[in-house]
Amino acid sequence: MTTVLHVSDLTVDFGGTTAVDGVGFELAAGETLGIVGESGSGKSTTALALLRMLPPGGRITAGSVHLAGQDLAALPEEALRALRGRRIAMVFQDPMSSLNPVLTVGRQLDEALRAHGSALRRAQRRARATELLDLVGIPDAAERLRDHPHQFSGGQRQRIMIALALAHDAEVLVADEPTTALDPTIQQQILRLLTRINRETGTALVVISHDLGVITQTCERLLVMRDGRVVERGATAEILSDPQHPYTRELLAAVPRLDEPSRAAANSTPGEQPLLTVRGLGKTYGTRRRSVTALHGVDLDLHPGETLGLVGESGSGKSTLARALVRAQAPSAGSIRFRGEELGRRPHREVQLVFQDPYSSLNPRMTAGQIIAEPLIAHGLGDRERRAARVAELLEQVGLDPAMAERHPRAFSGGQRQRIGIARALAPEPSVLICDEPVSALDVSVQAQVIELLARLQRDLGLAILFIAHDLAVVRQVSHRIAVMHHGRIVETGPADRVVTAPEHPYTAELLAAVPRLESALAAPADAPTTAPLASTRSTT
Amino acid sequence: MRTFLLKRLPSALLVLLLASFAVFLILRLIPGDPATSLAGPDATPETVEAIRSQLGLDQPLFSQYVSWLGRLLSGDIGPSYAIGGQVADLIGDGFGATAQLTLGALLLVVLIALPLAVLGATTRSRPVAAVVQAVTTGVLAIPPFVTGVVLVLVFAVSLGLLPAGGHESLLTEPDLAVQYLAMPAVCLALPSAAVVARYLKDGIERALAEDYVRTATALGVSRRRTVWRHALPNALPSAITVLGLQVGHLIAGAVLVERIFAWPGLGQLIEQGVIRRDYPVVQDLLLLVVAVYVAVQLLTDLAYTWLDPRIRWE
Amino acid sequence: RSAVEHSRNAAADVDGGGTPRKGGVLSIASAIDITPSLLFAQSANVLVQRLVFNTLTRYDDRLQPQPELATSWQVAPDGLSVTLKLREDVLFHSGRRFTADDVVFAVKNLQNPARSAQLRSTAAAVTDFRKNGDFELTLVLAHPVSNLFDLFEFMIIPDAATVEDAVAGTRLIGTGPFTLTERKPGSSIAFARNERYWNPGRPHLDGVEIRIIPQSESLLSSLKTGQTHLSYNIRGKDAALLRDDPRFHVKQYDTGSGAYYIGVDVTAEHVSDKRVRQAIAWAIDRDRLVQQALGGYGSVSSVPWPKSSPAYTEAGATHYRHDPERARALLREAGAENITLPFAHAAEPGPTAIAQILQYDLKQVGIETELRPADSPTMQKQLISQTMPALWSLSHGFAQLHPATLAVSAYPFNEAKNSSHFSSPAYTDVVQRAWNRSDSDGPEAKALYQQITDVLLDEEFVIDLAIAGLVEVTGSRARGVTLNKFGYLNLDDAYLAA
Amino acid sequence: MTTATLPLKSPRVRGRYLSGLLTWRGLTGLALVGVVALAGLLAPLLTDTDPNAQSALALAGPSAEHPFGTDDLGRDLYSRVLHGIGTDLTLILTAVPIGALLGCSAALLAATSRWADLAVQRAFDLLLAFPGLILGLAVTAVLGPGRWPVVIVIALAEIPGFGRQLRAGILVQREREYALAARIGGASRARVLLRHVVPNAVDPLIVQTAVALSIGVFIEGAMSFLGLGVRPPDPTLGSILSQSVAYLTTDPAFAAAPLTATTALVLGFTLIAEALNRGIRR
Ligand SMILES: Nc1ncnc2c1ncn2[C@@H]1O[C@H](COP(=O)(O)OP(=O)(O)OP(=O)(O)O)[C@@H](O)[C@H]1O
Ligand SMILES: Nc1ncnc2c1ncn2[C@@H]1O[C@H](COP(=O)(O)OP(=O)(O)OP(=O)(O)O)[C@@H](O)[C@H]1O
Ligand SMILES: [Mg+2]
Ligand SMILES: [Mg+2]
Repeated sequence: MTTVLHVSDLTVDFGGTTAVDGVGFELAAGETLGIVGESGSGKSTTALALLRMLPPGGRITAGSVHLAGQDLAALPEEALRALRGRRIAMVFQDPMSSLNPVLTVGRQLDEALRAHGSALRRAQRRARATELLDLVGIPDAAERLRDHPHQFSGGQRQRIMIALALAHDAEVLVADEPTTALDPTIQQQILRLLTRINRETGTALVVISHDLGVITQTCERLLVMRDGRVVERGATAEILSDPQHPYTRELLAAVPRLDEPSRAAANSTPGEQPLLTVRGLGKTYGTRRRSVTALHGVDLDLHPGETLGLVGESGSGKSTLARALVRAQAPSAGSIRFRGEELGRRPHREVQLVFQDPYSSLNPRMTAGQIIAEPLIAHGLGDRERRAARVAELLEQVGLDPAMAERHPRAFSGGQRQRIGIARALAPEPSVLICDEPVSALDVSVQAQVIELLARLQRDLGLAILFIAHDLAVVRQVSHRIAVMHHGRIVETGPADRVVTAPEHPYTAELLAAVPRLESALAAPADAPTTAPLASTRSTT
Repeated sequence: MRTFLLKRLPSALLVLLLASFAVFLILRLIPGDPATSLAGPDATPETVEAIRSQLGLDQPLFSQYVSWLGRLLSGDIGPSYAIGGQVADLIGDGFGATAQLTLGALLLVVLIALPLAVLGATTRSRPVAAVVQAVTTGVLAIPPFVTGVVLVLVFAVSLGLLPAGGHESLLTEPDLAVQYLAMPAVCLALPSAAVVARYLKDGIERALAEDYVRTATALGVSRRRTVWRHALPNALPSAITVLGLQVGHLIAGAVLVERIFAWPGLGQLIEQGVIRRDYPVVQDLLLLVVAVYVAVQLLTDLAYTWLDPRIRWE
Repeated sequence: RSAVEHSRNAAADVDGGGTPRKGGVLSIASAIDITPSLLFAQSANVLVQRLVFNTLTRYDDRLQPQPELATSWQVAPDGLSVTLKLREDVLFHSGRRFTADDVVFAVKNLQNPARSAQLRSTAAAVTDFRKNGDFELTLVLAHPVSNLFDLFEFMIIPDAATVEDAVAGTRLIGTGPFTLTERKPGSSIAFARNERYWNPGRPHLDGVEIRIIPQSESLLSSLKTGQTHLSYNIRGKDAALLRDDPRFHVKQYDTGSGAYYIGVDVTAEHVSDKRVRQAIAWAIDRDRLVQQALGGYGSVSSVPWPKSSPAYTEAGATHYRHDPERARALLREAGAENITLPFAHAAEPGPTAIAQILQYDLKQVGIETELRPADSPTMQKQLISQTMPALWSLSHGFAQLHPATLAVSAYPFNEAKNSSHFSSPAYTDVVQRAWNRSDSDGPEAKALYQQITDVLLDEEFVIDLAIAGLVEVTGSRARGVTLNKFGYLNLDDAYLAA
Repeated sequence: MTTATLPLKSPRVRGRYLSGLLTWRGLTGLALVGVVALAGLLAPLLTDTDPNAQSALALAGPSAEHPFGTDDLGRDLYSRVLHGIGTDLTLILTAVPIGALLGCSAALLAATSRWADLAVQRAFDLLLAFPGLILGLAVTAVLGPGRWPVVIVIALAEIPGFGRQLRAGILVQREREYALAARIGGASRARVLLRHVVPNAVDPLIVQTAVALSIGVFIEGAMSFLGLGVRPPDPTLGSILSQSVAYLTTDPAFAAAPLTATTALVLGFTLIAEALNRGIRR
C-alpha cells in the first residue's frame, strides 16, 4: 500500500497557546483513520491544519503534511489551491454556516465541480451535481438543486456538505463530525456511503467524531487526542478492547450503551398526577400558501419526578414541541395544561427550557452570574444580596465554582456553558425542565457529567424532565419512559426499556437498528454491502 | 411580488400624503412670498397685495392645501407663478435631464465602488490598501462644489476635452450627451461611490471571514472566484440598501451639481422655485422627488428579497 | 463628434475680416433667468427686452433721445403734452402692422399695477391719448414730466393680443430684431433673426442664445472655453483678470449696474439720530469695499448717481470719505457709543462679503452689528413690507437717468413710502418739483438735483457706498454689442468676427 | 452558532475596541483627528490674530506673518482655519449625538410593535426623501441663521442612518436564542429589548458614528456654500472653502488649508471607524 498522506510533528499555535502539539500519522490509500478525543483537544484544528485552512490567529509552527510527496505546510497558496478539493477534501464540523446562504445548492455544487478546470459542460456538471445529491440521499435531487441552503433541514445540509467534498473523488477525505445533526437512520446511511466510497474509489478517510460508535463502524485505525497530543494510537478494535491510556479507558467507560437498562427508576419515582398534559397540539409554520406542518396533534403527559425521553427523526418536530411547551411559540391547535390549568400566552415560571445550543442562548454581553440572575429579577425574587446568594447556590448545584460568576460565556467550555444554561433554567425553581438535545455537541465524558447533574436534580427536587436527544443509548439510560416522534406525530410511547427492547412501531425498530454499536464493530466490521440506493424514508419540505 | 406590492403600496401612499402636507407647510414656513417675487424689486405693497389675492394666497391655508391636492388629483396642475410655463412641462423637461444625470451617476457609483471595494477588501499589499483608503476618504472630504469647479478648470478650460457645462439629450444625441454628462455625473457620483464602496468593502470583508468562504477555499475555488462569486453576493443585499439611500443623496446633490454645470434639471428648477417662491413648482416637484424616493425604496426592498433568498422564506 | 466643438458651434462659420458679417449665433452667458412676469419692469435680467421688442426712442451717449419706433417728437411748450410720429414700416412678429394703438396700449399696460413697472408713476402721468391717423399721436400729461424720455427708453412696445402669454413666459411677440424660438426655463432662451425687421440689413446675426449659468465660476469657464461670447455677469475680480487677456474685451458702462447702499430704518433705536447715520457713512472704507468686494470694478460714491446721471458731481460722490475719527466723534456727540445693531443682507457670496466688510468697518468705530443673512425673496418681502431691521445692505438701480426717476420709481428713495420709514416735506417738495417739469437738464433742473443730493447726503436714510460697475465681457469675436440706459441688450449691429 | 473553536480567553468587548485602535490604522486615525482637533481646540493659544480682523492685504500668499496667507477680505487664514476647525467640531459634536439619540430612540420605538415599526420606517423615508437644500432652507428660515440650523440639519440627516442601523441590529439580535431565553426566563418585552437585545446591537453604531462625523463636516460645507451656514463672519471650514472656490485658479493656496484640515478629519474618522470595525470582528 502506498502512503498518500504523511503527517509528522504537526504543531499549531493560537497566539501563544498550542492547540495541536506534535501530531503525526500516516495514511495509505484506501485506509480509514478515526480521531476521537475530548472537546477542545485539537481535533478540528488538526483537520484544518492539514489543508492549511486555520482561522486567523492560528499558525503552523512546526511539522509537515506530505500529500503525495508535496509538503502542504510549505506549498505556495496557488499550488495548494490546485490540491484542495481535488486531492484532499474536507467536510466541516458546522454544516449550518458552511454553506453559502445566498447561492443555490446547485450553484455551490457547480462551483465545486468547475473549481479545477474540469472539462465538463454545463449540462454534464448539472447531471453530476444531481448524482452527488442523490448519493447522499437527498430525495428529489434534480429538483432540489434550485433550492437555497435554508430550505433544507439541518441533517440535509450536513449531507450537502458531504456531497461537495465528494465532487472530485479526492485521495484523502477529512470528515469533521459528519453526523452530529443526524438521527440514527440517516447517520447510518451516511456512514455506509463513506465506507462505500472508501472501498470503491480507494479514498483514504479521516473521520473525526466524539461518537465512538461512529468511529467503530467506519475506521480501522484510531487516534485518541487529548490537550493537542495524540495519547494513544492503533487498530480500532484493539484500542477499544484493550485501552492503554487512562484517558481512553475513561472515555470508553463513559460511553452509554444501548443495551444497558434504564437507570431512571433507580433514581426517582414519578408521581401519580400528570404535571403537564398536552392534547392535540398542532403547529404549522409559514404562510397559507407555503406551509410546513411540524406538529400533528401531539398528546403527551409528564409526571412529577419523571424523565420522558423524546427521540425521533431530525425535523420531526421535537424542538417545535419544546418551544410550544415553554410558550416561546404559540401553537396552532391543541391545549397545554399545567397542573390542570391552561397555560397562558406568556412563559410560565415553572416550565423552563434548556436550549439545544448552549452558547447561542447565553447573552455574550453578560456574565454568567448576571445570566443566571435574570429570571430572578424578572420574577421579582429576592433583593440584590439574596439573588447573589442564590446564584452562588445554583452554580454550586450544577457543579461550577461560584467564583466563575464573573466570567463571560465565551470563557467557558461547551460542557460548562451547558451547565450555565441549566442553572438559569433552574433559577426560578421550575417543576418542569425541558432539555432540547442537551448533549449532542458534547464528548462522552462531558456528556456523562451533564447527565449525572440532571439525575441528581431530579432526585433532590423531584423535577419532571422532558429529555430530547438523538442518541438512543443516552435516552434509554436517563428516561423512565420514551416517546418516539415521526413526521410531527408521537408514534409510540412506553417504558424506556420496553421501547428499546421491544419496539412496537416499525419506525422505532428502524431507528434502533440503525444505532451504531461499539460491540458490533468489534465482532464484524460494518460491511453489509448496501449498494442499494441510499433512499431516505423521509421527505422534507 | 404582488402581495409585496399590495402590502407596501398603502403605506407608500400614506407617506406621499404626509409628504404633501409637510411640503406644503414647509414652503409656507419659509419667509418671503411668491407675490413679492412676482412684483419685483421696486413694487409697492399695494401691488403685492393685488398679486397675492390674484394667486389665491389670501385664502386660508387649509383651503389652499385642499385645492392644491384637488388639482393634483385632477391631473391638471396648472401654471407656475414666477418661472413661466406649465408646471407639468417644467417638471417634465427637468425630470428627463435629472434622470439622465442621476442614473448616469448611479451607474458610475456602481462602476467605481465595486472594484474599489473588492480591491480594498482583498488586497494584501499595504500601499494598495492605503491608496484605496485615500481615494474613498479623499473623495468624501472634498465637497462637490470644489470637485466640480476643479473638474471644469482641468478638463474644460485647460485641456479643452469636455464642454464646461450644458446638456444634450441621450435619446437624440447620444454621443454628445455622454460628453456633456461626463463631468457632472462624476462630480455627483464620487461622494456616494465612496460611501457605497465603504459599506461594500466592509460586507465583503465580513463575508470573507465566514465559514462558507472557507468551504469554497477548501473546494479549491480560485481566490478571484471566491471573492466575486461567493463573498460578493453576500455583501450585495446590504450594499443595495445603502445604494437605495444614496439615490436620495444623489437627488439632493443634483441641486449643487446642476448649478455648477448649468444642467437644466430638477435641481435647478427646485432652486429657482425656492428662490422665487414659486409654490406650485416647488410643491409638485418635492412631492415628485418623495414619490421617486419611495419608489426607489420599494425597488431596493424588492432587490433585497431577490438577492437574499432567506428573506423570501420569512 | 466632440461636444466641445458642438458647444462652440453656436457661432457658425463666418468669413474673416473686421467688417460686419452676416450669420452666426451669438451665445450669451447669464447668471439669472428671466422672470416673465417682470417683462415690463426693471429686473435682474433685462437682456431679452430689446431683442424681441423696440422702444419709442433711444438715448445716445449724451442722454439725447434718438429715433427708434418714433421718428420724431414734439413736447408742447407748457410741457403738458407730447406728440409722436411713428415709423410706418414696422411689423410685429405675428405679421401685424405696428400703429399708434400699440403705443396707447403700451402706456396703459405700464399703468397696470400688476406689471410692476418702476416707471408706472411716469406712465400714470399720461392722462389721455389723441390719435392723428395710424402713425401719429399725442400723449396728454397731467403735469410736466421731466423724465418722459426715460419712459420712452424704458417702455417696450408689446403686442396687445399676446401680452398675457408674454408675462406667462410662453410667447413673446414684438417688433424687435429677433423672435423667440424656444425657452427652457432655468436653462436657455433661443432667438432667431426677424427676417422682416424694419431696420434694413439688420440684424447681422442668425440668432441669439442666452444660456443660464448660475454658478459664477462656471459662467467664467463657459466664456473661457468659447462656449459663450458675451456676459454681463462676470464678477469684478474676474473681469480684472480678463482685461489683460487678448481673447477678451472688457468694457465698462457709465450707467453702472446699480449702487450698493446701507439702508437705515430711521425709526429704529440709535439710528433715528441722523448723526449716527452720518457716522456710519464716515465709518466705511469705500475704497477697500470696491477693491475687495467688487474687484476694482466700481466707483466709490456717497450719492446714488453714476457718472451718466445729470445729477452727478464729483463733490457729491466723494462727500463721505473713510474717516473713523469723525465717525467716532459724531457717535460721541449723539451719545451712541458701543451700540449694537441688527444688519440684514442677502445670503449670496457677494453680498455676504460686502456685509462682512461693512460689519468690520462699523466695529472699528464702536458699532457692533449682528449679521442676518436671508435669501433674496425674504429680503425683498421685508423691504416691501417695510419690516427691515435697523440696518441692511442691498443695491438699488434707477439712478442712471433722470434723478426724478430715482425718487419716484426706486423704492428705497420713494418720497411717499419707503423701507426706511423716512419722509420729510422738504424731500417730497424738491422731488416733486424736479419731476413736474418738462426740461431735465437746464440750470434750474440741475439746481434742484443738487438740492436732492443735499437732502440725501444730510439725512443719509440710504447710505450710498459704491456704484457697481456694469462690466461687459466679450470674446474677441463678438462685436457691436450695446446696452441701452436700462441695460436692455441691443444686438441690432452686433456680429461675430471670424 | 458554533460552540467549538471558540477562543477561551478572548479579550473583553472594551479590550477589542482598544486592540482595534492600537493598529496602524487606528493610531494614524487617532493621530490625524487628534492633531486637527487639538489645533482647533487650542486655536486661541496658537494664534493671537483675530480671525475676523480685516485688512487691505487681501489674497496674500503664505508669509511669516500669515502662515496660510489671507482671504479675499484680508483676514488671516491661519487664524480662520484654526478657529474654523473649532466651530466645525463643536457643530458636529453637538449634532451627531443628537441625531444618534433621536435615531436610536426611533429604532427602539419601532421595536415595540409592527405598526410603530411601519410608522418609523416611513418617517425615515420621508426624512431621507427631502433634498437637503429644502430642509436647510426651512430650518434656517424658521430659526434664523446661525449654528442651530446647521446642528439641526446635520442631526436630521443622521437620524435615519442611526435608526436604520440600530433597527437592523435589533431585528437580527431579537431572533437570537439568548433573547428567547430571556423571555422564557420571564423578562418583560422592555427588559428583553433594553437589557439583552440593544447591548448586542450597538456595535455597528460606533462605526456609524465615525461615518456620521465625516458626513457632518460634509453637510456643514454644503450649507455654507448655499449661504445657509453659520452666521458670518464666524469662520467654519465649509465657509472658508466655499469662499475659496472663486479663487481656485488665481489663488489655490486659499483653498489648501481648509481642504487639508477637512481631509485629515474625514480620513481620521474613517481610519478610526475601520480600526474599531476590525477590532470588533476579530
Ligand atoms: N480561533 C481560535 N483562536 C484561539 N484558540 C482557538 C481557536 N480555535 C480553536 N482554538 C483552541 O484550540 C483548541 C483546539 O480546538 P479544536 O476546535 O481543534 O477542538 P476539537 O477537538 O475540534 O473540539 P470539539 O470536539 O469541541 O470540536 C481549543 O483549546 C481551542 O480553545
Ligand atoms: N421557523 C420555521 N419556519 C418554517 N419551518 C420550520 C421552522 N422551524 C422548523 N421548521 C420545520 O418544522 C419541522 C420541525 O422542526 P423542528 O426544529 O421541530 O425539528 P426537530 O425535531 O427539532 O429536528 P432536529 O432533530 O434536527 O433538531 C421541520 O421540518 C422544519 O423544517
Ligand atoms: Mg471540532
Ligand atoms: Mg431540534
